[in-house]
This record gives sequence, C-alpha cells and structure tokens, in this order.
Amino acid sequence: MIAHDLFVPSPLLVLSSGTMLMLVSIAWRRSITLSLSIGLLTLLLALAGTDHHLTTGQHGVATLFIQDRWADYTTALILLSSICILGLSWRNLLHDTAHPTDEYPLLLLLGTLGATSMVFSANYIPFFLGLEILGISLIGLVAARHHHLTASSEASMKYLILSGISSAILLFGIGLAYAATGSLYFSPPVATDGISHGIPIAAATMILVGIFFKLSAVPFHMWIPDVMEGASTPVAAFIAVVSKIAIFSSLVRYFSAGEMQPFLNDTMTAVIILTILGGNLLALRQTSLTRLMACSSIAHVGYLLMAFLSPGQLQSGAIVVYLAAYTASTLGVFSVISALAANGDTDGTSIADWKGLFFSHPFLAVIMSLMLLSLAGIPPGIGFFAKFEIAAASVERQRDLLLAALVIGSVIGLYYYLNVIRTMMTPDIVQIVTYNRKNYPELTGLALVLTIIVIVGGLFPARLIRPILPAPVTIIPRSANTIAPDIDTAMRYAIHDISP
Amino acid sequence: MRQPPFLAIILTPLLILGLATLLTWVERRLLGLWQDRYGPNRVGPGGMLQAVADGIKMLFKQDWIPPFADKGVFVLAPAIGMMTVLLSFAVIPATSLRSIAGNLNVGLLFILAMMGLGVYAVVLAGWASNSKYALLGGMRAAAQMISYEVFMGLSLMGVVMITGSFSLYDIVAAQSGLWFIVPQCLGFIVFLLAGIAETHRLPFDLPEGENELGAGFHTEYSGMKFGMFFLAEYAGIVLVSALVTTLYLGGWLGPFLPAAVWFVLKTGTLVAFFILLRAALPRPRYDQLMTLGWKVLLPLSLLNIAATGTILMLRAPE
Amino acid sequence: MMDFSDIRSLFVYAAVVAVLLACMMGLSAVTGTRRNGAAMGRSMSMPFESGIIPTGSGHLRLPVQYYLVAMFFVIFDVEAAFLFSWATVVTDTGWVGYGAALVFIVFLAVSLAYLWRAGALDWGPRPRVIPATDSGKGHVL
Amino acid sequence: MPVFSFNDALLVAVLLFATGLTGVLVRRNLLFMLMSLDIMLNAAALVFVAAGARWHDASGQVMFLMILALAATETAVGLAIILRLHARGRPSLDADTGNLLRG
Amino acid sequence: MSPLPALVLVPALGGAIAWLVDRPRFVGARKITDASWRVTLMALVLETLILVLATFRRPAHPGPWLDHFTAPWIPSMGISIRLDMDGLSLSLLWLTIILSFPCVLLATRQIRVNAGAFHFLLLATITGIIGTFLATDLFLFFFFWELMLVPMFVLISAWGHEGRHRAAIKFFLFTQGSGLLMLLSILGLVVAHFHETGVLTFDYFTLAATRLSPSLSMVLMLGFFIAFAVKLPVVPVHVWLPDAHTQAPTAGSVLLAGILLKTGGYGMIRFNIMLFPEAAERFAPIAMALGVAGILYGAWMSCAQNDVKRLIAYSSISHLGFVLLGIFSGSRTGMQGAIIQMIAHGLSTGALFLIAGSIQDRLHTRDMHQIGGLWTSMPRLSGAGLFFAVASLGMPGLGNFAGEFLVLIATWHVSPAAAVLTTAGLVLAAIYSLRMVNRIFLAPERADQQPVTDFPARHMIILGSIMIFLVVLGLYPQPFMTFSTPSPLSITAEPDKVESPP
Repeated sequence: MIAHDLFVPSPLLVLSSGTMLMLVSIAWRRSITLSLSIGLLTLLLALAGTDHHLTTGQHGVATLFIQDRWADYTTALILLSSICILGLSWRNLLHDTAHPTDEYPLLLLLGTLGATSMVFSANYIPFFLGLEILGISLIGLVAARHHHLTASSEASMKYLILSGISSAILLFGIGLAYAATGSLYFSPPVATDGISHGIPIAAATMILVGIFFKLSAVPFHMWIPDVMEGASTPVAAFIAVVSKIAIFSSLVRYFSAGEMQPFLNDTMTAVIILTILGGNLLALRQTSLTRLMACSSIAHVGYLLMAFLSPGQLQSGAIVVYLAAYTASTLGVFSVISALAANGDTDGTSIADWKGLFFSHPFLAVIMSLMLLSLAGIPPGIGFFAKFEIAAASVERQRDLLLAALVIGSVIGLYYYLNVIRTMMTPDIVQIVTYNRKNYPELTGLALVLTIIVIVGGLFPARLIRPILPAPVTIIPRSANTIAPDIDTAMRYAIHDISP
Repeated sequence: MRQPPFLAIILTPLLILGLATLLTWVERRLLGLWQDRYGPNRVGPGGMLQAVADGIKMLFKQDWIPPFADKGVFVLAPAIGMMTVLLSFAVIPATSLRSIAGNLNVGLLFILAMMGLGVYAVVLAGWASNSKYALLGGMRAAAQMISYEVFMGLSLMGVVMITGSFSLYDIVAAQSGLWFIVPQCLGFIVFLLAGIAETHRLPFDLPEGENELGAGFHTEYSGMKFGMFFLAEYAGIVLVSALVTTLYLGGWLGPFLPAAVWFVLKTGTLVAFFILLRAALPRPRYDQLMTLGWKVLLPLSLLNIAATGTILMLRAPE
Repeated sequence: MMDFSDIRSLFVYAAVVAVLLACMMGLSAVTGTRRNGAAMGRSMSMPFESGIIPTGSGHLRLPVQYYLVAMFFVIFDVEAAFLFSWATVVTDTGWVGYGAALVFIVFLAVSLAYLWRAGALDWGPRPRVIPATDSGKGHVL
Repeated sequence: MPVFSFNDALLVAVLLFATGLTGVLVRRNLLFMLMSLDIMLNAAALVFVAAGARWHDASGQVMFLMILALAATETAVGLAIILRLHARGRPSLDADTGNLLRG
Repeated sequence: MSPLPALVLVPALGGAIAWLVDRPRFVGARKITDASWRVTLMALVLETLILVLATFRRPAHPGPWLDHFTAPWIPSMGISIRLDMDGLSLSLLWLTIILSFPCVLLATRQIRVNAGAFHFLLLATITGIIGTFLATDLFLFFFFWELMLVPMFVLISAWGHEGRHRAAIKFFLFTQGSGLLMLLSILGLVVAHFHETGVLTFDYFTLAATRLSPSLSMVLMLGFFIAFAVKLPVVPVHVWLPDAHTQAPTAGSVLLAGILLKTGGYGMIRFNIMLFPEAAERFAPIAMALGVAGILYGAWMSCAQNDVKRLIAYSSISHLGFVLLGIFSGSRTGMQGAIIQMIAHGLSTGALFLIAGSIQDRLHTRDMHQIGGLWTSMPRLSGAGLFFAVASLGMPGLGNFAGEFLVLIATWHVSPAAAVLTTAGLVLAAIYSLRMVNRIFLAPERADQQPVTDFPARHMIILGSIMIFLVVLGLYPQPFMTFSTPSPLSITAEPDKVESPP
C-alpha cells in the first residue's frame, strides 16, 4: 500500500533530483553557467518525461498523484514556460558578477517543481505542498534581484503576507473539508453525519477564496500588480504564467472530482464578471507595462474561469487552447520587455519609455504588437482563436451575463493594448531612454519562436490542438452532474472528425 | 494504575531542589579534590552545610529589580527556567514502578519540548535586563541552546528507532539485553555533548563567560532570582545525567542491587563526570562551539540515523 | 509494554511546582532586606558594565548570524519532526519507507553542505587576508 | 477517553483563526503581522489534528507536520525580508511605510 | 483548381515580399528605390489577372455560384476554409482591385518612412477585405473581418495626420467591439444548429437551414446588424468614421471609404437578409428609418464642415444611408440600387479622397478657408475634382444617380414619406458638394497661394478610367444589376429562385 502511495510522476522525480543536483553543484563550486545549464537540462529532461505514461496507479482511488493527459498537458506548458523564463533571465544572471545569483535558477527550478506537483496531485497533501513550494520560491524569486530593483523587497513582503493569508484560509477550508469527509483526496466537501451543514459550505467557500486569492481573481487581486512590478521581468512572467497555470489546473481537477455546490455557481459567476471587468478597468489606469500585464492577467484569469464555468462539448478545447494562447502570448510580451530592458538597473517598463520603438527596433515592436493583439484576441494570433473558443463554450451554456462581461472586457482590453502599440508608433524625437542596444540573440530568438507559435497556432489551430489531444483518453475524470470539462467527449468528437 | 500519592507529588520538586542545592557543595568539594585544594570545609561536617548557608544568604538578600529592567519579564524568566527543568523530571523513570506522569507515550518528546521552552528563560532574562552584557549573553545562550537542541533531538532518534517508542519506560525495558551505549555510541557522544551545551555547563558555558560578559544573561540578577537560575543549572545537570542513564545506560536495570540504587548510582557517576569535565577542560571560543555543533555533530547525528535505520532494516525479519 | 499514562498527575505536579516557585519568590521578597533613599547606591540603578558608566541603549543590534542560527534551528528542527514520525515505525514501513527517509536525510545533508559552503555556518569575523606586498607573501591574519 | 470533542476543538480553531486574521489586518507592525499569520496557520493545523482524531486517520497529522514546516519556512523567509528592508534603511517595522509600490 | 485561395493569398504574400524587399539587408547594401512599391504593383497586377481568370472561368458546378473552394481547417470545431464567389462578391472584388490601383499608383509612392511596412499593411488590409468578400465559413468570415482591422489601424496610427492615434483607436474599438457582438451571434447560430442537429459546423449554407425561433433569430440578426452597421456606418454608431477618414493617410482614406465600408453593406446583404429573412423583414422599418436619418444627418453635417476630408467623410455617411435603405427596402430593385450605389460610391468617394489627399500634400492643409481657386494653378486636378463631386451629388448619367434612383424607387413603394425625406437629403448633397467645388476650385485664387504642380498626365489617365467606369455604370447599369445580384443560399438552387426578392 505504501508502494502504491509512492507512485510519483516522472517529471516530479526529475525536477527534484535536478534541484538537489544543483544544490550540490552550488555547494561544490559556485558557477552561474553551471547552475543555469543544470537548470535547463533538468527542465528539458522533465519535459521529456511528461509523455511517459505509467499504466499503473493512474486513476486509482488511493493515489497521491494522478498522471493523465490533463496533467501532462499543463505540466508541459509549465515546463516550457519555465524554460522560456530561464532563457529570459540567462543574460541578466551572467552579467551580474557583483552578486552571487546561483540561487536564482535553483529557486526557479523549485518553483517549477511546486507547480508541477500541484498539477499532478489528486490529494490535498501534495497539492498543498506544491502550492507552498511554489509560493515560497516565488517570494525568494521576487526578492532575488533586490540589488537592482529597490521595490523588490517590499513586493516580496507584500506577497508573503498576502499569500500567507490566502494559504491560511485555504488550509482552514481544507481542514474543514477533511473534518467533513474524513479524506484528504480531492472531492468537494459534502456533509456527513455528526457534522453541521454549515461546515461543507464554509469549507468550499474558504477553499475557493484561497484559490481565488492565488489566482488573483477580483476581490482578491490587489497584490498582483504590486508584486509583479516589484519583481524582475522574468519573475513577473513566472508569476503571470506558471503559477496561474498550476493553480488553475488544480482548480479544474478539484472541481472535476465531484459535484459542486449549487450556490457556488452564482458566486463564481459574480466573481468572474468582477474579475473580467475589474482587471480590465484596472489595466486602463496603468502607466507601467508590467503592471498593465498584471492587470490584464487578472482579466485573462476571468476568461479562463468563464470557460471553466461553461461545461459542455466545447469546454475542454477552450481551456486547453486558451491556456496555450495565454502562455505563449504573455511570454512573448515579457521576452520583448526583457530584450529591451536596460541591463541590470531599473527596467524601463514605463509605457512612456516605449515611444518610437517601431522606428528604433521595428522587429521587436512588431513582435510585441502581435503578442499584444493576440492577448486582445485579434487575428492572426492564437489568442483570437482562444477567445473564440471561450465564447463558443459560453454560448453553448448560454452564460449571457458572462458573455456580456466578455464583450465589454474585450473592448476595454483592446483599448489599453492598442494604447501600448500606439505609443510604440509615436515617433520619439527626443529618445528618453536609450535602450540597451546590445544584441540579445537568445532573447530575440525566443521572441521569434514564440511569435511563430502564436501565428501558426492562430492560423492553424487544428495543427496545434491535435498533438495535444492525440487519443481518446479521459483528461479529467467526470462524474455525474459535474461542471467538469468534458474533454473525453470533445476528443472523441475531434478524432471522429480528423480521421478520414 | 493508581495515581501517585499527593505527598509524592509535593515531595518530588523539593527533593530535586534539595539535590541541586547539595550539588553546589558536591561540585565545589570535588573540584577542590581534583584541583588539589580544599573547597568549602568550614560549615557543618566537611562543609556540607555550606549549601544551606548559601540558601539562607540568598533568601535574605535584597529582592532587587533594576529600575531599567522590564519588570514582569524580569521576574518571570528565572521561574520559567526552574519550571521547565522541574517539569522534565516528571517523566523520568527512576525505577520500574512509575514516574509522576506515568508511562507517558511521548515522554521523550515532552522532555525535548521542555528543553526547548528552557531557552525562553535565558532569552527573556537577557532581554528584560536591558543591559548589554545580559543581552549578549542571552543571545549567545539562545543560539547555543537552540542549535544543540537540534542535534540532541536527532541523536536521540537512534534510540527511538531501535525501541520504536518515545516512552522512556519502553526505552529502558528495551535495554535489558544490551545498553544502548553500545549500538548507539555515536548517538551517545552527540547527546552527551549536546546535553552539556544545553545546560550551558562548563566547558560550554559561553553564555555566562565571565571573562568577557560579566555573568552573561543573569548579570543583573541577584538574590533568590539569581539563585533560581543557579539551582536550575544544577538541576539541569541532574536531569541530563538521569536522561543519559535512562537512554543509554539501561536506566534502573542492573543486577543484585535494587533498581533505584542502580539509577542513582549511574546518575551520580555521570554528575561526577560532568564536574570532572569542568575541572579538566578549557573553554572553547564561541565560534568553535558553533562550528562543532553544525559542522560535526549535525552530520554525525544524521549519519547515526541513517546507519541505525540501515542496520535495523537489515536485521528486520522480512 | 506498560500502557499507563497519567496526564492528570502531570498537571497536578505542574501546579505544585508553580506554587513552590511562587513561594520561593514571595518568601525572598518578604525576607529580603530593603534599602531606601541614600542607602540605595546610585550604581545599583545602572546596568552593570564592569564599572564603566553605560552609554547608549541596552538593546544592541546583533550580528546577522544569530538570525541565521535561529532560522537553521527552525528549519532543521522541523525536518527533525519529520524524522521523528518515521523513527517509531522504521521496520513497519519497510524498505520503501526506509528509502524515503534515506532520501530525506540525503536531502538534509545536501542542504547542510550547501549552507556550509555558502558560508552561512561561519561564525565570527571572516579571516582577513593581508594582500601580498613586495616584502612578503600575503597571509591570513 | 476524549477530553475534548471535535466541536470544541473547532471552536478554538475558529477563535484562533479570527484572532490571527484580525491581527494581520489590524496590526501594522510587520513582525506582528508575521506572528498573526502563524496563528492563522496554527488554527488550520488544529483543525487538521482535531479532524484526524475524529476520523482516527493519520493524514490529519501528516498535514499538521506540513503546516508546521510551512509556518517555519514562511517565518524564516519573512524575517529575512524584514532584515533586508532594514538594511535598505527602513528602520521602522511599520507596514504603512512601504510606499514604493502604489497599491 | 479554384482561383479563390490565390485571390486571398496573392496580396498577403505580395505584402510580405514588399516588406522584406524594403529591408536593405535582403537586397544587399544598395537599396532599390521604390522596391516595395514595385512589388506591390506587381502583386496587384497578378491579382487582377487572377480575378480576370475567376471572372471568365466556366463555373465548375451548375448553379448561380460562380466558384467554390473548400479545405479543412479546424475539423474538431467544424471549421473549414470555405470560399465561394457569386456575382455580388465578384463585383465588389472588382471594385477592390480597381480602387487599389489608384491607391498604389497615386498615393503611396511618396511614402518614404518605412515604405515596406506601409505597403505590407496596405496589402494586408486588401487581403482581409477580399477574404471577407469571399468567405462562406462563418468563422473564416469573422477571421478576415477582424484581420482587416489591424493593418488599417496601424496605417492610420502610424502614417496618419495630426490626430491619428485617437482616431485609430476609436476606429478599432468601434469595429472590434461590434465585431464581438457578431461573434456572439455567429456562435449563437452555430450552437442553435448544433443543438438542433448535433452537427457542429460554421458552414454558411448549412447554417442557413437552421430553424430558429422568431425571438432568437431577431437577437442573432441584431448582433450581425450592429457589426455591419458600425462598418457601414449607420447613424448612431458612425462616430469613428469622420475622424478615421480625416486622419488616415490618403491611401488609407481611399481604402476606408472606397472598400472597407462596403464590407458592412456586403455583410448586411449576405448575412442579415439572407440568413434571417424574416427577422430582417420585421426589422426593416427601423433599419430604413436609420437609413433616412443617416442620409439627412450626413448631408447636414457635411454642409457644416470646413475640413475637406471631413466633408467627404460625412457625405459618405449620407450616401451609405442609401445603401442601408436599399438593402432593407425588401425589393429586388432596392437591393440592386444599393449594390450599384456601393460601387459608385466607392469609385467616386475614393477618387475624391485621392484628390483631397493630393491637395493636402501640396498645400499642407485641409481647411477650405485656406484653399481657394485651384482651378487656375491646377486645372487637371480641379477638373477631376469637379467631376467626382458632381458624381457624388448624384448627377444623372453617372453611377451614383443610378444607385440612388433605384433605391428611391424601391423606397417609394414601401414608404413614400421616407422617399420624400431622402430626396431632401439629395438637395443637401447638392449644397455641400457645390459649396466645396465652389470654394476649392472655382473661387478666385488666393493671394498667398504657393506655386504647385498639377496632376501629371498619367495620373489623369487613372482618374479618367475611374470616370469611365462611373459613366458606364450610370448610363448602362443593367448588366451590373443582373450580374451583381447576390446568389441564393443553396448551391444547387434552381435558377428561377434567383428572381425572387429576398
């Protein structure tokens, strides 16, 4: 029985061994190149391990981890994003000889490990463990470059306190759920004898509040712009992408494990509307690009949750594509920001500093515009198709209020994305910030690769989706009356269509 | 099992306090013996009443609370120190019969917890005194004690692993064949060192280090409050000795003689050994102490756990 | 073997000890001499600093190593708590549990090695290296 | 012979949690905020222990150990950041003085 | 092999090449002057050839649709690349091509800053427009619909005049926001079809057969209508248009006024009327009222403008009110009139914007008070201007008159009052057109007039050919009327169904 419990998906094994290896190598001899290489290698190996399917212990009742298509997909996304983020930080770390920064890739790897653990978990224990590994490494990452960014310590403190509060709320909720059901396996809490009816409701509410906190859905969103602004650009990307994917993935798994309380439906609808509108409205006022991306990421969480709340034939496809689109586009934006950020010192993320980019760096400016348009849901980027899928899923379930929020939010979103593009096209007579003129081949290459992904994904989404959903395997176990994504049916449908 | 008579509960702390008082005299006499001098020899037979005299002196000294100190905490600190030590004795089995708390199934954890709380006495005393020497001494003591608590806990694990229980009775009973000092010699050494450091006895009495810190954390204490720190330290020696006896030397087990006698005998020998250490060894530097702990004892105790586990697994009937 | 524990006696014992200590304190407060006015020397109202008149606040800023030690204690003690829970069931969990614990111990050792090499365990001032001059080789002070 | 029923423990936990939450929200001193945070976490841990006892299930205690580790780590990191803030010339522990980021 | 995908791809590829060619490193150190311009021109010529091929190719299938193309795209969503061409598409495609040439020949050669990007964006816009005219998969249609906005936005925002950023963002937000409503309508239709038949498809022809409840079909129709109304533009949602037209670079203005607006009209015919005939019929009175309002409002505002481009922009609102009126008049005549009006308006207003742009290039102002009496210094330009102004006010014998006349007839049958009001709009049209002509071309020359160069002869040839088109359209509209009628929904429909009014 213990051997059964110890089934661990291979990416987790690879990542944790890699972390240890890096720790040993740092202890042995500090070399940033070595650390970075180990980090990259580990991530690549872990990526290779995602597709490795163990036939036993997958859908068992009593496993801590589940390895299925959904987990594999989100893990692949997380790992790819982490590789990108490692690439983004590469040059900064190599250049910073004044301060030892070997811990940075270590923390990055740990954070990825935490995120991956959350994705695979089918039990509160590994979920919580992963969440906290991710959270604590994020705190470290945010504060890691405090020599350069004055606000980073403050940002990490803020993150620490707020994520601590949310962890405590989440934990209390989990505790209540455990008290109600007597099991730590994922299942929405139901009342059992000897327990008052309030407890499962309180448990579900607190768990949701905790997750919303971490996801930065609107009533609990205030931390993310500050934290992302305080962090260095790659770390901001990490917060916006990796941690959100991981939490969203576990949210999906959690609520696919059983029936959701009906009252939560209305609550979630309200939260989603608030999230979409709030995130977008907040973004309107921002003058810093990082803050803008933070606010827009709030809005994107709203769109994702919208798909989550619209179960049906189209839901799973919508979630899968939207996650990919969001990841690729956001990483693209951040890679351009990194490529332009001045070396070391305060990163020029003020939107005003981007004036005239179309004339000084046309290539990067075009990539940036494409990414922003993709985020706004305009063709030819993949974001267009993704938003389309979300809307389709919602229309199918006739979530009229959510759709209204989607339309209003998209228009507002369009405004601020376009505002950035407009700024880039304003010819700047007096160049205020001299951009880092050095050539960053790896960043440009990364941006280019992401662009190709975004464009090809936008033009030929089928090509992108097909490898992700190659066989009719249940991504998410589905029980009756759930609001879980019905990827199974959708995929069988897709296969049916693809096969000649 | 029936509860111990109330009288026993009342007498136990008094007995320990008396023992500790006596120990102050014993130590000075033994030190005199080993250092070729007399020690106290005027009051009573062999100076035996010297301890009583000291006690009376303390009782009649001025009950002084410095005006610059944090009053409440200043008073509380020595009481905490005394309390934790005395409470620890509640789970030590002197004989096979019973200790005060009976066969507490988490006895060892209880003792560790009490030792952890003991740190507060020192820190609070140092902090509440509002004096530089006291603060430095308190911080040193805290750093030293919490460090060595880690190694102490880890070194105990070997014993717990073999026994499979945190109960001190079970541990003693498991030694009927072979005292744990043999299979757990590594753990024994670590535990002994950690015990000395935990009670900040010489040679590890750096928190008090009179040549650099005045009297360390109790620089500003006098009268009975100082006396309580003093007594707590001696009671601590007895406690650690009793603990080592229980964990590694077979507790009350032994041939011919009654169990209690064996226990007292072993504990007394260990106490004498502690005093011998004081007489024989010079005091290390503070950084040497910390280095010894983190760089030697911690790896050793981890090694001990791994080795014990391996042996246990190899010998376990599959 | 003997399955008897007696929490109630423990509580009684604790109460007795507390009363005893209170008595000691109270007794000394009653019996102790009192000094008032001129009899109370001026030096008694000052922190003891080997006879020198104290300056500055008594609350010093302490070296960061104290903080580090506190953190290491917190972390390693919590790790020890994990080992404690394994220690009582070594043979029950079998080779799998043993392997897990061993991995855990190795991880602990690795992190210790990391701390060691990172210099977090170095207490006291770092040895200063006198740079080499014409007259002689550099050496550690 | 359970001395305390599950509901008693739950009540204590809720009270602790409320105390901690109030502390985090009301106190402006970073150290006290960290301490209040730990109180909240411990309240959650208490729920797990109580629930584990109720179901005679060990996983509650496992979770308790995890929470213990989390609380320790969080405190460690939090104190480190406070030290860092201190070193950057913010002698006060008042959370309101953090104004580099517009909230 | 159907030429339709080539029609879409050629401008896109041409644009990409034009962009690359402009970057010096791709052609060696020596930069060829006007390289991207030449490539653009070549792409347009190629496109014309393909269009000729498409026009005179014998349809592979029987039936009114001229050409088809299908390829799988996203099978899991039931989305395919489906292009179909009927007379309506073809005539609008021709309009696109015809207007593209003067754009490229007359307006873009003087672009010096980032010429490659400019031509790329221009061709990308054209790609989007052509795709919109051809797509019969609803997703594909929406894709192209959105696609044409982005390059247009950049064109305005980067190469426009003083207030370009505001104008560009306004343009984008209005069209995109309304586009989202259309997206929801599309999805609603698809999902309704899916629930009814269990088949997930975005195919126009399949979806047309969906049975909808009256209220649902009304809602869906409105979603489409709002999107197209913004594009057309219809009065309450026209706000973006004057700014965008005024601030856009000349070529952008021509594209906007000449072709982009026609996608709105095209969409109304193709989707509102054909997909939801009942709902459209019920909605017709409101739509017609909006049309009349647009005619009057646009004309009235035109009279009050001093900015030449702004004046023309408002006149567009007025003229496109006729299109709306015609489309929703419910008769075949009205529909034909609307189509003719679209083509004629495209030609004449496009040309007017060209001329206004040329004036601005020469005099650096668009204020009519500062321009005056150009006839003496620039007789050719002024002559052309006079012709197109007169054409746009509806001079009999020119295309605009034919369109407006047909629409008026159709409106008269439905609502005489509307027709009367519309005629009042025509009077106003005469006033503002003649005011403009009078002020700019005929008034006495201003004293401080700088010496300027007139249009060269080759420009006049191009403008002249447009004039010929307009004249032919005005004098002999019958072939266009029969040719450009939208084909019915079913590919295999009997020819006689064509005759039935929608």
